[in-house]
Amino acid sequence: MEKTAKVSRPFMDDLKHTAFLWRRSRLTMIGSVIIVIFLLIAAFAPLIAPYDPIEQNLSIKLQSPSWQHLFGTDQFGRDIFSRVISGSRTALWIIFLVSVISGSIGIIIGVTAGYFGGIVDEVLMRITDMFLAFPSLVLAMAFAAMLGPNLTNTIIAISIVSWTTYARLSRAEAIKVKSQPYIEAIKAAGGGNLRIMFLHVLPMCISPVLVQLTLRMGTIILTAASLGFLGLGVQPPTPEWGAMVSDGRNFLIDQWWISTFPGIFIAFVVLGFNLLGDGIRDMLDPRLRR
Amino acid sequence: ATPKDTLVIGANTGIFITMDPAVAYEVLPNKIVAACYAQLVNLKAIDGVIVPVPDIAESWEISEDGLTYIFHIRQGVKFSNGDPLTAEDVLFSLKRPILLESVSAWFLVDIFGINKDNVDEKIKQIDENTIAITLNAPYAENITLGILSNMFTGIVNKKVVLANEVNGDLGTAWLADHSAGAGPYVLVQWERNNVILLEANPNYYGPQPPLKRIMIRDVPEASNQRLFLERGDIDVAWDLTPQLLAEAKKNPNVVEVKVPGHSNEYLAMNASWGPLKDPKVREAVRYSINYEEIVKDIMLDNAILVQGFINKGYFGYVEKNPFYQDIEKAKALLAEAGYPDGFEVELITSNTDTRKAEAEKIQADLAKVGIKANLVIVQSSQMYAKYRAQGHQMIIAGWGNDYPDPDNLAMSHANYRANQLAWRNAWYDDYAATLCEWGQIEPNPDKREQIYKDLTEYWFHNGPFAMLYQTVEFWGIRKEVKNFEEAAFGYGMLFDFTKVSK
Amino acid sequence: MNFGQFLLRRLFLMIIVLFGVACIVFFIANVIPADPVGAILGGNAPPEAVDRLKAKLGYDQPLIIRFGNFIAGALQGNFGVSLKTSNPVMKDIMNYFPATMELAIVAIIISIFLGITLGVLSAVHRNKAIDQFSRIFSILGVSMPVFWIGLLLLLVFYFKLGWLPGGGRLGFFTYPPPRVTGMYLLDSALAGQWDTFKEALLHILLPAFVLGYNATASIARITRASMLDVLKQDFIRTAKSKGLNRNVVIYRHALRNSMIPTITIIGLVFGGLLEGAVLTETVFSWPGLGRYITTGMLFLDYPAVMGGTLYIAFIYSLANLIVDILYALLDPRMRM
Amino acid sequence: MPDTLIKIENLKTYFPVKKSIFSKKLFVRAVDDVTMEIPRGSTFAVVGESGSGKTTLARSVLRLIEPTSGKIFFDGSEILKLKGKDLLDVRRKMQIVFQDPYNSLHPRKLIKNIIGEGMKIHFKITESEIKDKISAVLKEVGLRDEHMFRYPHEFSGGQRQRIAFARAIVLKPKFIVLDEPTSALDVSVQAMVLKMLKDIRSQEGLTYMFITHNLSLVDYIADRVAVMYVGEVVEMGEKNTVFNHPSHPYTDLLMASNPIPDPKFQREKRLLKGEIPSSINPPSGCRFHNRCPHADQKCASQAPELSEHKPGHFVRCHYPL
Amino acid sequence: MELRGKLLDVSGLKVSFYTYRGVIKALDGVELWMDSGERLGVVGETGCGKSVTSLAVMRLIEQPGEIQAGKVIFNGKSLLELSEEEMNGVRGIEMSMIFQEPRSSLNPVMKVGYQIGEAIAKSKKMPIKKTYPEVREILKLVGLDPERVMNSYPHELSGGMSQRVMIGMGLATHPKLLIADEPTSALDVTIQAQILELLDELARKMGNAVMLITHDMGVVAEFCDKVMVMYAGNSVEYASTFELFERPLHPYTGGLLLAVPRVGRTDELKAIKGTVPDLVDPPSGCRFHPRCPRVMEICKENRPPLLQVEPGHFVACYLYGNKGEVKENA
Ligand SMILES: Nc1ncnc2c1ncn2[C@@H]1O[C@H](COP(=O)(O)OP(=O)(O)OP(=O)(O)O)[C@@H](O)[C@H]1O
Ligand SMILES: Nc1ncnc2c1ncn2[C@@H]1O[C@H](COP(=O)(O)OP(=O)(O)OP(=O)(O)O)[C@@H](O)[C@H]1O
Ligand SMILES: [Mg+2]
Ligand SMILES: [Mg+2]
Repeated sequence: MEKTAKVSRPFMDDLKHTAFLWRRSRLTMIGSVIIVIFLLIAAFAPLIAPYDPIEQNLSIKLQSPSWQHLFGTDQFGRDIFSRVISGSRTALWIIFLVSVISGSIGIIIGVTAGYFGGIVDEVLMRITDMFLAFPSLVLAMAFAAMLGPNLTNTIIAISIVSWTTYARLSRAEAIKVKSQPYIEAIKAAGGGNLRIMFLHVLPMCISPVLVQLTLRMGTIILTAASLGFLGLGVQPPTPEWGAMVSDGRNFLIDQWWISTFPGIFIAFVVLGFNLLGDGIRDMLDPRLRR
Repeated sequence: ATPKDTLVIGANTGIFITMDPAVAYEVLPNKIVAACYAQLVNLKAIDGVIVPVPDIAESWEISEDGLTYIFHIRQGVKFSNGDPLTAEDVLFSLKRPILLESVSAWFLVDIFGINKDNVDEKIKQIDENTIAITLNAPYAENITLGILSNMFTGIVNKKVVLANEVNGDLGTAWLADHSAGAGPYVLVQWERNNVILLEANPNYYGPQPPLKRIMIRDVPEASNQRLFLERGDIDVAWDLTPQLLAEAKKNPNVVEVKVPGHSNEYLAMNASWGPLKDPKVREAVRYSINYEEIVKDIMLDNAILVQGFINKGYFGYVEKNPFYQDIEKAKALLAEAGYPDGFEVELITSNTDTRKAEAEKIQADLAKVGIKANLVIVQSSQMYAKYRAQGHQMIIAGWGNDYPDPDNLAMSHANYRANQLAWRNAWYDDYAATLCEWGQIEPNPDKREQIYKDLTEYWFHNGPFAMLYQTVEFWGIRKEVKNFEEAAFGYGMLFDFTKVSK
Repeated sequence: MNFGQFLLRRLFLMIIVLFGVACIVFFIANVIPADPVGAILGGNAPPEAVDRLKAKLGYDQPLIIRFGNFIAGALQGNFGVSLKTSNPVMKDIMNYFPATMELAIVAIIISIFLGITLGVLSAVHRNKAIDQFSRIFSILGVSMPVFWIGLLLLLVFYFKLGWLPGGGRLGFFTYPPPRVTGMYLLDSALAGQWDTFKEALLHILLPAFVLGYNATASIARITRASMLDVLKQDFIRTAKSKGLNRNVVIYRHALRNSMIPTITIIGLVFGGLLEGAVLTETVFSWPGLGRYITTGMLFLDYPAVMGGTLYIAFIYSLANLIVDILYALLDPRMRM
Repeated sequence: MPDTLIKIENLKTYFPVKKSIFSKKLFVRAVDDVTMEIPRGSTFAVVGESGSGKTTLARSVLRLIEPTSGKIFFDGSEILKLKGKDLLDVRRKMQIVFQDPYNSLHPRKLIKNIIGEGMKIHFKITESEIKDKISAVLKEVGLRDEHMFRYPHEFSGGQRQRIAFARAIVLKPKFIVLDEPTSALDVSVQAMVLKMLKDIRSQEGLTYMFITHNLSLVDYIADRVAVMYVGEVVEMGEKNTVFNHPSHPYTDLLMASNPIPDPKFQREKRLLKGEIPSSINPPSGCRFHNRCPHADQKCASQAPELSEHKPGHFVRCHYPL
Repeated sequence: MELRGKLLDVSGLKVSFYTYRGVIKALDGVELWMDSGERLGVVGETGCGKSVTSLAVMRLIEQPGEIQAGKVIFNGKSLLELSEEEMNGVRGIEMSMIFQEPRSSLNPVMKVGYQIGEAIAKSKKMPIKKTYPEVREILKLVGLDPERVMNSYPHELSGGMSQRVMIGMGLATHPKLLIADEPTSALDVTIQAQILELLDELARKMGNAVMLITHDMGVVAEFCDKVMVMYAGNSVEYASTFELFERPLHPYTGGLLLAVPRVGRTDELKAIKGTVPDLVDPPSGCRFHPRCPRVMEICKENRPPLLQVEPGHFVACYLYGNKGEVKENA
């Protein structure tokens, strides 16, 4: 009787391989460390932040970094360190919601288009093209302006401009998957379209979309920050990094700390996501695997 | 460094629309247009007071009933291209805004009652050198001349303008970026979002200005204006924030210039919305704001603490600031009004650094008395859309005066019938409105002054406003630039480029 | 399907897409609860004045008629008259677009050059120091907010060091070269005005770098991935087994194949540059279409926003069409 | 004539090639006018070179793609006309095992779910019943209970084909298409799988359609054989008849090209020249004429019919050998 | 040391791949030798190291793989000691290679003529354009229409045509050895027969040796003079083709032959039990022992060396090697 050469759980095996590749890529490690730190900061923000991030105290405004105020204070005398720390929550919330919303929109549109093909595909893809051809920052600005600037609407605006990638990706994946013998086998066994699409094709599209999502989380923060910069993002006094950079740009020369620290945090977190995403893609890319 | 005979100004010109005197409406474009055109009457600062003075109208008479004004046209004035300026040009120029239904002509239409249908009767050439304008009410002379000193009375060269007419537009398209006037300067180039260039008019009827050229470069970011200024690439930084100015003036080559402004900044409350209906609540709001900190810490003293609606230096100004931050009092008032725990309100304002800072500051102040203000910071166009539709709850905005008379401020801030700010804030108060309308036509200055004082006193505690401050206009300039302050005095109303030298 | 048909089909799809964009942009512009007419009038004008102007500009007509007019106009390349400049929007676009195009082209050249070099080096020296360096360098490009890095660079290279100009397309007192394309670099070169050329070049360096940095990262990344992919292909093994030396294998055999995905990305990235220009142009006082649209947006100058957006969408689609054609030229398998 | 399970009449399956706006539509004639009968309980082999339409034929029979025209009878009912529940029922009775063991099992599902999926669709039974059935069928194909909770990638190629086969037979079908079930496997593994297929066929009374391009396998497993060439059946009959007396020149040369694993065997060098023609523009007349050593004028112009050369032995040739 | 093959002698070749699963000991002491003009078949199951062997001989093993030990003497040169540059002088000139997937083995964006020309240009040190007349000759030689194929891209050719191009490219420089890694397994039988025929004819004409890697016993039987059987990274049996099919000595070879179906064979196919071992953790001793029907104690501990048990017949098995007694010094 045959016997498998080596029996191991697939999950463990994948994990092992991933860990192996992860360990080999120093940049990916750095990326993950950054993200873990980011997540920890967001999780424990109220404990880490020494001051109330929105409480004004004009008597101590514009103080340069010191032991009392690690990152200095802003024009309202708010502690920048505390604001930056609390800002991580805003950023995380935006990332999380945008990812979930745009990921789901994208995957559903993409899988539907890819699975059914033909006219459905044609229509859905043309819609995707429209959103793709639309200058996305302008689109986000317009939506933010239309809905009124605030956190929720910022999230909606960014989601509306960012689902296209996932749609294309999952469409491509769905097309690949739907002609696989294992899908035909279910058809042969009498499985209906919806069953095949949602139970069998869709799960296969999730992981490439997830990878892309990680890769794009950086972009999400940046778009949010750009909206903040243009004054269309999260409204004050909620600490949001992009708006902080924007507010501090008038102070850039003399009170460099106001926009520099949030700027560094944006750059760092985005860097973390990019390094990690890049690494994950390298790890999962079957072309680069082997 | 910039050339000796040229003044280089860095400004955000993104919002500039047109240089047609009949249409231009924004403050800085108006001043640029003003440099290119002689007007029927002009304004001048005399001993710190802005008064109407003759320009193209050498002199004028007012009819008995106070309704008709006869203007005598100055002789020997030439347009920049050398054509003589005649009463025909004046008539043409005065009718243009009305025929064009220009936005800035609303004074003529909505105040003077001159419109497309009756314009030929209301504005007439009497003889070769005189023009008559007939009003619908005997407005105080200061009001009439103040309104007529607006940019839309800039005199254009009829021949040139008509030569450039397309589709009966009376030359507006062409005039948007050309000039055909008799002012001290000529608009030689306007590349939008890039540069505006004025050159001295060799045919100017007054003395030649010391600077041959004025160049306005588009620098949208205030912080960049500062960089340019400090490096000497521009002579004047137009849109600095108080903070940027404070930092820039540490540079020995940079000087700050400040003049009192002709506008104010206020917090307004929609008197038809929820808790704000109650005058006690509005009073409570007025007592929760720390006005001093706004002037000192936000504006860095680039503002004047004025709590009435009439600017300091204006006829009828009330030298009294009854409000200050008194948290206990404010809380007590709120409790009296039935809101011991405060309430939630939406505070809208436009997206400029200053407004944002004020909004954040006021948000923090209101929080102290339990009012939770949610900021909505939008483009000013959107803010105004909402404001006009009475769709706001609280708003931080400002009013720039159109003519140097308290009437302009009273009508807007207190007379809901004028469909202005008072109306937008749903303050339908007939007592105040009546006082305003009376003030408009009261010929006796003393009585008039008393009317405005009474009105202010009433308005303080009943109105829908918390006046934050009267603005101060400020610039950062290179130290080589001379007499800038003199030129800028009265900014908002006037700006005299001919005074500046280097 | 021959090439003509392919082109025809692509053009047809492009029109559909642009029509869709037009619908979206019209929808957005007309649903934003703000009133453009009031915006022209500023804060002081009374409602009567607003109503008069609305009627004059035709904003009192029903939505559907305005939409019809908009589409009919757009089909003829006429986006109406800008509320702000009172010029036909198309004229304004023609005025501003060359500045943006010039910026985008220089940026894409910089980023293609940098991106491909970094990507190839990275792939060839995978996991070596140079790979790490080039990845960090390029990833930083997608990590830093454009406006922030723009301000920083301006501060350093203009304010502190004074090496590069602080904004604008030319010095304040330099006259632009005679207009042919509207792109100063090209026009000054055509006119033989080399001083102007040099000045324009100095002015464009910083904004183009800032704008292109982001694109550099995308290009480097995709080049690296596709290069790694290609290097694993069978035909590379064949080339090696022929005894060709390493450089020939990499640059003659692998590079061209790995350019195929890169080209696609360049098309997408180019679209990104056009819209990234919105921020860069603000920071660097660059009088381009991005700023035209942004100020239009702030001003609720709908014809300008709609026209500008549609135009960018058009250029973007065109860029992608060109990419598809290049693609076909580069990859014989795609030729039909 | 033995009892017929499947009867195919004039089946055509065309695929449109790249739609073009102007020129008239072109088709890949993947299956072109195929007629055959598969007796119950037998193994019917279909051989042919790649692209000859074997897989397409199979997929058409199972209605995984809609044929362009023709009729297919399964147990007497015409399946191309079936809808809804009837179709579902026929689907259960016809199953397929694919060539590539690595792509025929859903990589994210447990073996239990892969095998159980069909039962969930067709039978109203409980989880535990499903589990019992799976456990039984795993035993039948030579696997063990514990394999139920593993993922496909934990299995070797041979084991995967067993699982794929288990998935098919658990629905109690009558007919199974085996599309090159062993061509991705090593010879020694192939030997095991083939043995299992043979055993289960006799146990369960199944009918097989066995698709392959390996003539040696046909000889080993099949009862009847059809040889396909560019979408058409060129020769069909009892395996022994066809193999011992190939009557179509293509079959003859195909046999001659098949390498024999025996160095002693010195066969005459008879090569089939040229390449397989495209099924978009098949040659006129007899599709084989341009490669055929015996072709003449008639072959080039006139297409031969599939005719009964000898009883039960069909050949599509003007000059059968 | 005396060489077993005059043209090529590979001894003790060890190659490992460093992967997440651990170190894959893909080749563990492979022995292989050939004389000039000879045709050696290398057979074995998937994953036994046939391709890796051929790549190692060409020194084309890439990360994460590494040649760890062994000697490759080719035409008097010790290949593993050459510099990369010297090796490039051997590859493609003295020794060339063709692969299983003919279509993906050609560069898709280059014209076929150019790709063949490149190989010639290098050996003759002339510009590629100048080689075109010669390229045409070669195309004619492999039975293709030179004018059409010269300027075609690989995707315009069928698999059979591509393999002809590959063969032409491989033989263009008249190498002494052509390594063909499953050159026909992606092709149809009728095309396979054509290709094998072509290879046979050309090798005869040019007198080069061919190392044919395959798992098709039929192909071996028809084409090869000698056969090397590999199992799990080891050479297990070497003999002339006739001898090997006639009298397989190694239990693995025997099992393999019993599992091969053929037309006219009526007996049951017999499978070797068990599966190929995992090369990360290979069995101790003889790697075949867990599957071997005639396993002995010693097989589990010691690795049998490849020894000559009869003239020209080598086998690595204790059934013949008399427990380590060396019949002939290797
Ligand atoms: N879905 C499809 N769309 C278009 N053409 C197709 C499709 N499926 C198959 N074909 C074409 O139909 C012809 C027959 O293909 P089919 O897969 O049936 O051949 P086959 O005999 O199974 O070959 P193989 O031995 O390679 O499996 C081929 O030319 C193929 O390219
Ligand atoms: N790049 C690689 N990375 C990791 N392992 C490899 C790599 N290349 C080959 N191997 C391992 O080396 C062993 C031998 O592989 P090789 O390709 O030589 O087998 P083969 O005999 O050619 O098989 P096939 O008949 O399938 O071509 C296999 O176990 C394989 O897993
Ligand atoms: Mg098939
Ligand atoms: Mg191999």
